[in-house]
Amino acid sequence: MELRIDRQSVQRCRELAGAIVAPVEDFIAAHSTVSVERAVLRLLGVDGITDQEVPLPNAVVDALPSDERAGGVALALGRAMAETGLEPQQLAESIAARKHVFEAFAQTPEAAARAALGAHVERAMQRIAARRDERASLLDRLPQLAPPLLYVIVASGNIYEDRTAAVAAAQAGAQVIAVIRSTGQSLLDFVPFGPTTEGFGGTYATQANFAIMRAALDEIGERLGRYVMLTNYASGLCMPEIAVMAALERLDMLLNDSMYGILFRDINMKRTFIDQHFSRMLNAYSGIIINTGEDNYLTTADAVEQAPAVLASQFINEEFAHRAGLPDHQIGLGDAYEIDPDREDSFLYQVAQAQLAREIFPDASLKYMPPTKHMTGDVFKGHLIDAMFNLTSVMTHQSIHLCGMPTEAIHTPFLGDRALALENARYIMGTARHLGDEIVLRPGGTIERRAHEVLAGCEGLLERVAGMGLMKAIEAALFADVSRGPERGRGLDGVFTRAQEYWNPFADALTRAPA
Amino acid sequence: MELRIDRQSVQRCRELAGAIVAPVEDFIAAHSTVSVERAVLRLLGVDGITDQEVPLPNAVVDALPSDERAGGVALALGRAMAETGLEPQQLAESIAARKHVFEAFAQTPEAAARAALGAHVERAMQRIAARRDERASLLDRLPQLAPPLLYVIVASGNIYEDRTAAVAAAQAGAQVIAVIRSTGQSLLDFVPFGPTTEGFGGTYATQANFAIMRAALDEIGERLGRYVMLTNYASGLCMPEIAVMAALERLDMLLNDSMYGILFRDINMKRTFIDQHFSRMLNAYSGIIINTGEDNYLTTADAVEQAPAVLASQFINEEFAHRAGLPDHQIGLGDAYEIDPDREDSFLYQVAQAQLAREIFPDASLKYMPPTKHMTGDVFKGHLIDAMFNLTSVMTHQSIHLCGMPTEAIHTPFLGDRALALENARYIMGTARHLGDEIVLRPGGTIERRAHEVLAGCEGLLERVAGMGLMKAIEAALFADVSRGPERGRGLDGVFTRAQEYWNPFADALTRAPA
Amino acid sequence: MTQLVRPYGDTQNDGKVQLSFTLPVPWSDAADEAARQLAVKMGLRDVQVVDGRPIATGFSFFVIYASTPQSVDVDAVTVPSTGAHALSMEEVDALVRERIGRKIRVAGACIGTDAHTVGIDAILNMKGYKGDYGLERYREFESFNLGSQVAVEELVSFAKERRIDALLASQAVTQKGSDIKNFTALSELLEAENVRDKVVLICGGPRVTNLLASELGYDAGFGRGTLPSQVAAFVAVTLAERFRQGRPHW
Amino acid sequence: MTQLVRPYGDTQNDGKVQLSFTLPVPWSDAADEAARQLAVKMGLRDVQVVDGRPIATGFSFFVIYASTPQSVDVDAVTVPSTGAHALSMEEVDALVRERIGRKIRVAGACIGTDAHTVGIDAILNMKGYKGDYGLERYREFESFNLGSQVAVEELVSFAKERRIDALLASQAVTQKGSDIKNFTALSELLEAENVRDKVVLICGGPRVTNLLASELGYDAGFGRGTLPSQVAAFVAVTLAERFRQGRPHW
Ligand code: B12
Ligand code: B12
Ligand SMILES: Cc1ncc(COP(=O)(O)O)c(C=O)c1O
Ligand SMILES: Cc1ncc(COP(=O)(O)O)c(C=O)c1O
Repeated sequence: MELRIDRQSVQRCRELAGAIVAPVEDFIAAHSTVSVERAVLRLLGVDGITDQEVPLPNAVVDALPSDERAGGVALALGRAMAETGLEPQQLAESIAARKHVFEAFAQTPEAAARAALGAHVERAMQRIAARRDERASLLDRLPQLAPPLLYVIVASGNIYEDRTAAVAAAQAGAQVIAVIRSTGQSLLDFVPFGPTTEGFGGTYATQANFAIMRAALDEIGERLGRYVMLTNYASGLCMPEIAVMAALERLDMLLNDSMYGILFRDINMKRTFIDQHFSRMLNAYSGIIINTGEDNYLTTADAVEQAPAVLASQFINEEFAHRAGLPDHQIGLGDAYEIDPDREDSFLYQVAQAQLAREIFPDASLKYMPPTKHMTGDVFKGHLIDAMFNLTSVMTHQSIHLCGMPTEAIHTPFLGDRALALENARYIMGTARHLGDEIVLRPGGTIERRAHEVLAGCEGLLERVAGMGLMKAIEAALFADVSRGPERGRGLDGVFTRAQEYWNPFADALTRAPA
Repeated sequence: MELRIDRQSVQRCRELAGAIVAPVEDFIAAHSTVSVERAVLRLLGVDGITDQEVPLPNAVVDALPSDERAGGVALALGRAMAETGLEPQQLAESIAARKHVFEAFAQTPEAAARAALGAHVERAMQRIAARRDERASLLDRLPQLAPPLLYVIVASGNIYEDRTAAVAAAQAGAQVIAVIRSTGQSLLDFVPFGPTTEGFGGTYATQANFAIMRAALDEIGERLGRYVMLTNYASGLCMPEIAVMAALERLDMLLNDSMYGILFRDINMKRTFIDQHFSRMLNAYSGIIINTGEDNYLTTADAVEQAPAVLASQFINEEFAHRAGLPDHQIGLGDAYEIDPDREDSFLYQVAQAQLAREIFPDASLKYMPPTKHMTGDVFKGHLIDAMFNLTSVMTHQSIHLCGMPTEAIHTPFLGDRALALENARYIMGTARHLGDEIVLRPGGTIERRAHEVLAGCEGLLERVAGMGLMKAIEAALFADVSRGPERGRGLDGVFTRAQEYWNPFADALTRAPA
Repeated sequence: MTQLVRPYGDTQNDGKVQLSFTLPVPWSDAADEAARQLAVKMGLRDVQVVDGRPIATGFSFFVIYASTPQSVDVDAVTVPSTGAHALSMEEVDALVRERIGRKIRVAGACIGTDAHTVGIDAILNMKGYKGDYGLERYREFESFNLGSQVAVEELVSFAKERRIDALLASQAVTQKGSDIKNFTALSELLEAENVRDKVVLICGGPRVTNLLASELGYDAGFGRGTLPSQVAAFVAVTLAERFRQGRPHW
Repeated sequence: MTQLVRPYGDTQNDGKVQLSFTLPVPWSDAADEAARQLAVKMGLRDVQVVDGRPIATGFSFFVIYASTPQSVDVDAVTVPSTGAHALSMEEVDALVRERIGRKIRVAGACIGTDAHTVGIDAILNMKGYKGDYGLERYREFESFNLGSQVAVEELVSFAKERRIDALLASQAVTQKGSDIKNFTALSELLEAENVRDKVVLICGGPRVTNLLASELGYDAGFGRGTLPSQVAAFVAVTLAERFRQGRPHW
């Protein structure tokens, strides 16, 4: 299938995205956040919780004297290590226990601090690289099935039930398993600890839960002779920390959007921009494919009207991703099948939009989300809407395919629902496997005209955003019809300006590292 | 959508069909059958049953002395009427009651016989014409929805339950209702009488049942503001009689295939050829759309292999239909969606075949049958296979669309099954309404190549059939892998050679009548 | 007069139903039979296991058609009505002007950790739902939309502060009964703060029925497909009654 | 040891099932409630009527998710096995040569007014089914396929005439129990003609289970997905046993 699109307009959109992101990147370069610092600690091996169940990374960062925070936790910790000769974890524990206080080491020279950390930084980078290489060799030995990669969610709230569900889904053909987070976790300014069995609408994202899933999927992958990928969510107040956990437990994808938290969770924009940048640098190095959340624009507003906004967001996400060092194939730009199914020719509109994205981002790992908003308790009709979504996906060669559930409007998926959803995808994608290669779109037809309309709308929107600047544009509700102010939203207090001497050893190491 | 096909080959196939049918038509012209004669009686108004529950038309034809049968029942009856002055019905009753015997009037001159019947023949022709014109004006006042016309079956065995089901289906969007016959009726050499409430896998086709349905559908049609069509089955041992009943009760379509009874019910071929001809002459005049049964080739053998046979049968059915005076728009050539759904690209093969038929028979009312053979108890998957069938139908602009049931493998449709099936068709045909106009098939692609293959295979098959003659070809099992001999099969005893003086007043009237 | 009805397959009272479920057993003929026996234990007759297949190691999926001997007397079925005498926006405003004489103050939120605001927005936002205007559009309503993930404490103190006449709580996430928990927490806190009788308390969400709402001690509950005008009418009429009867209000 | 299992939604023993049916009532909130009550009467818990809608005047369709408290002891579930020790065509032929010493005569038909021959053909025709050869292909079987719509009288007299060792009757149409009627008629006629004990009597069809067959007094029954070799093995083994035990045969 081929869609003739205005390449100049595409070019222009990319330039605009560049112009929009540049100033934000300058802002990011001058700031850090508590979650970035906590991520640094996790990379240095700090983990566990205090007796008040406060995660150690939080305890340590909270223990930073206000005047030292601006230098970054690495310097402070490095100084303390130089003086005490303790390992990061031991030190963190004694700081949490108030046995040591940072103030005591304020005079220690920077050089000593850097020296003290050097080896640990090295080790952390190696650990991540090792996990990345491990994935590479597994993928080679246990090749995946042809794309679209069938992706399903598990969300029982109990990690052990999730494990059962994930293994069953893999056997039924799933190639990617996402563990959905419990509602509200994205608003927590810390990452819960240990295996969890209680959650609402999802299961908490903890490093222990990641490990439990990873082990189960590696095992079933071996039995099936194909690697099964694992996914979770970064976006929220702890993007950098979750990026670290994901790197260490060899997750393969992470939901990581540059604006989702701002627009859909009322998280402060500065916080989000800074966090997404560092978390994406980590994702890049870990070989993790990010998944962006454009689908969210469509669940809250009319999908036909929002199409240009989705495309605009894809351009912006792409730009932010490139700035963080992510190569195209690690950029899973989002889109979703959310046009009112009862609208005449809605299928044509969906095809237009999906094919447009495919041609504008040829090397990106496009992630296609299923119908959700228009799904109802009529599971029989819902199954059909999912079928047309499956057909669109295989026709337009999407890369990552999130299988729609017939019970979308009812409950988080049952084990049997997933089996039906996968059967649906397998059947449709098999019976119409090469349909996309068989047909040519009629020049000047509805599909082509719709694609042009969306692209033009996107260019116009990006022009406006570039004109006022991204932060102002968000305040002016240019995205998702919601207004968010730079000084409002959750987590602003966790944002701070970097001091002259600010040091994030991993930011440096990652910048140096070859992609 | 456009498929480039070899027009010369199509031309050649039509010539071959002509050559194949011509000798059979000569045979038909020289013979008649008991069911043709019974149909003549029904047209003359003979109806009802004897006290032994024998339908009067059967009783009268059975009462014909063997030497008189060859002249046709019309002559014998006309003679008796001329002498007795009785009306056909009264006379039939007294003959059945042995109050009169045909032998008594053997000497009456032919002319008197013809004269006695003249007025009745006129009246019968007028009755049929009136029903036909009634349909025309209803269709004008209560226009149908755009094609494909959604067609569903009712088959409870009980005409009153069927009526409930039919009205409900019409409200759910059905535009054509078919009352499926009870198993085995096609093998009865008479037509049951009166309303019936007991049947297996279907409901008996009786004139009373036709009337009950017609009334119900006319009523709901008025309420919905759109005409709802009624269908039943002719093929079997009573094709001509059912054609009469259908004409009188204003059915709109009839399953009427020139070879179905032979191949799939082991009915003698001579009997079938003669019967289908006269029944189709009646259908033509009644404005009834015939539906042929090519779908049956696919339910018993592999659908990919049988595709050329289906096309060949369509050419033959078209030729027989034209010979009986049916205009293209009254010819509902059959095809079905029966390729193994799990075969890769099976959808492409289905599209190729459906589009091929559409382009070869541009003005025919193509009747597309749903997946049946590969349907299983997995109603969820079955619903999806039906969806792809629905998509193919709207893409290739089929005329009459028999909705597939998710419960196809389980039971004759429940009221709720029909609602789901119609919801399926409405959704798919709406969301992809103009897909067919949007796409161009890639020249030299799989679809085009498959279409060529089928057409070539069909031409080859027709060559062989023409070579040996249709009757021999059937004996040689060239159709549906079954061999049927000219002297074998059910109903042969009901076939006879026309005598010199043979007279079928309606055959004449219908030949004179303008199509 | 009683009117007993049974599920309808293709014949009155045949009681036909379709059933599907997963059993945590490997598939086999015995598994099919186990599925059949389970259906029989559920009181079903003429049980046909029309599909049984493995969907994973140790899990099988079944589709069953059967007849139920059960029936319901539809004339005995009653649902507490939201009394929604369908009123147009203009009629509601008029009613408020006449019988209440001041604007009705309404506050809505998606409570607990639930972030599904589309539902409550559909009721409150100008735009409304399916062409039916939202409460913000009503002249005689002053409405506040507190948005998503609002703690019940927050909602209650807001209600007291602004002297809210009608509280609208929404829940879309129902897993592990979280919706019930949150709805209950809200009504209990209102009791505790002695303002329960001052507000018209309403809950809503895809799984809410008016029956459930009354069980939870709410004045009304609205589920799938609710239109803003139905809610506006209910609030206006109910409050007007309270004014007439001189029952408590701000 | 007993192993109680319940339907599995997303948690062990949650008992989740999906249900759908039509009620002959116009749709309304009360109709949804009637559907819920019906499900409750069926012994279901946590009944969620997730969809209810009119499908025609006086008819509504419902989709329900609920939990069943019922469970089955899968270890107690037994299905009479067709004893089909999977044997290859060669093994079957060998067994017949050794233990019976002559060809087995088999006759199959689709009885009554049923014309669904694809099933019985799949068992008898050379070609077979799913790559498994049909009985006609077996050296040691002489098989007759009487085809469709064969009256039981015809089949029985054929059996007597040709001294048939194994009779295969097929039924696909099950509406109004026509399959049971025809199967019963066949076995009764065989009894009446005193040849029942001489033939291995087998029925088959999409709705047939071996359990049903034994209830109908058949030696075996085969349902969906049967392979010819399973049938051949059963016939050969059963007949060989009869020979060994010197029980009646032609
Ligand atoms: C859109 C959506 C989202 C959006 C929400 C955006 C937003 N700002 O609202 C996003 C993408 C953010 C989202 C996220 C999640 N979602 Co969500 N989401 C949906 C979805 C697709 C549609 C809901 C919707 O908007 N319906 C349209 C509105 C108009 O209908 P409605 O809510 O029923 O409202 C109507 C009536 O109920 C009534 N009404 C509703 N509230 C009120 C209140 C009052 C007072 C009154 C009078 C009336 C009323 O009036 C409305 C108009 O008629 C549903 C699936 C579905 N199709 O239903 C899942 C669904 C609700 N989500 C679900 C889940 C689990 C989540 C997540 C927890 C998953 C995850 N971990 O990522 C997250 C977490 C969010 C959170 N913290 O709560 C589950 C809930 C499962 C369950 N039953 O517990 C569902 C059912 C999907 C599924 N099957 O898993 N979701
Ligand atoms: C093909 C077909 C037809 C063809 C039959 C062609 C032929 N020569 O067989 C045609 C088009 C002629 C036809 C007609 C009708 N059919 Co039909 N047909 C079907 C269909 C689509 C497939 C059946 C099939 O071939 N299955 C494939 C075979 C291989 O599977 P099987 O039969 O189960 O056989 C396997 C096993 O059961 C077993 N087996 C079967 N028999 C035996 C016997 C023995 C001894 C053994 C050991 C094993 C065995 O081994 C086989 C291989 O594994 C089914 C729907 C479906 N998808 O099942 C409807 C279906 C069976 N038909 C049905 C009906 C009602 C009819 C009609 C009555 C409708 C009508 N009035 O027109 C007519 C009348 C025919 C008649 N007089 O019986 C209904 C039956 C409803 C019911 N449960 O009562 C069905 C279920 C469709 C429906 N939902 O309405 N049909
Ligand atoms: C990009 C992105 N991140 C995160 C999430 C999940 O966020 P939360 O945990 O807040 O529901 C989503 C959900 O849609 C998402 O699209
Ligand atoms: C052309 C045609 N006629 C008649 C029938 C029905 O015939 P019977 O009543 O013998 O099942 C069919 C069924 O498929 C058919 O295709």
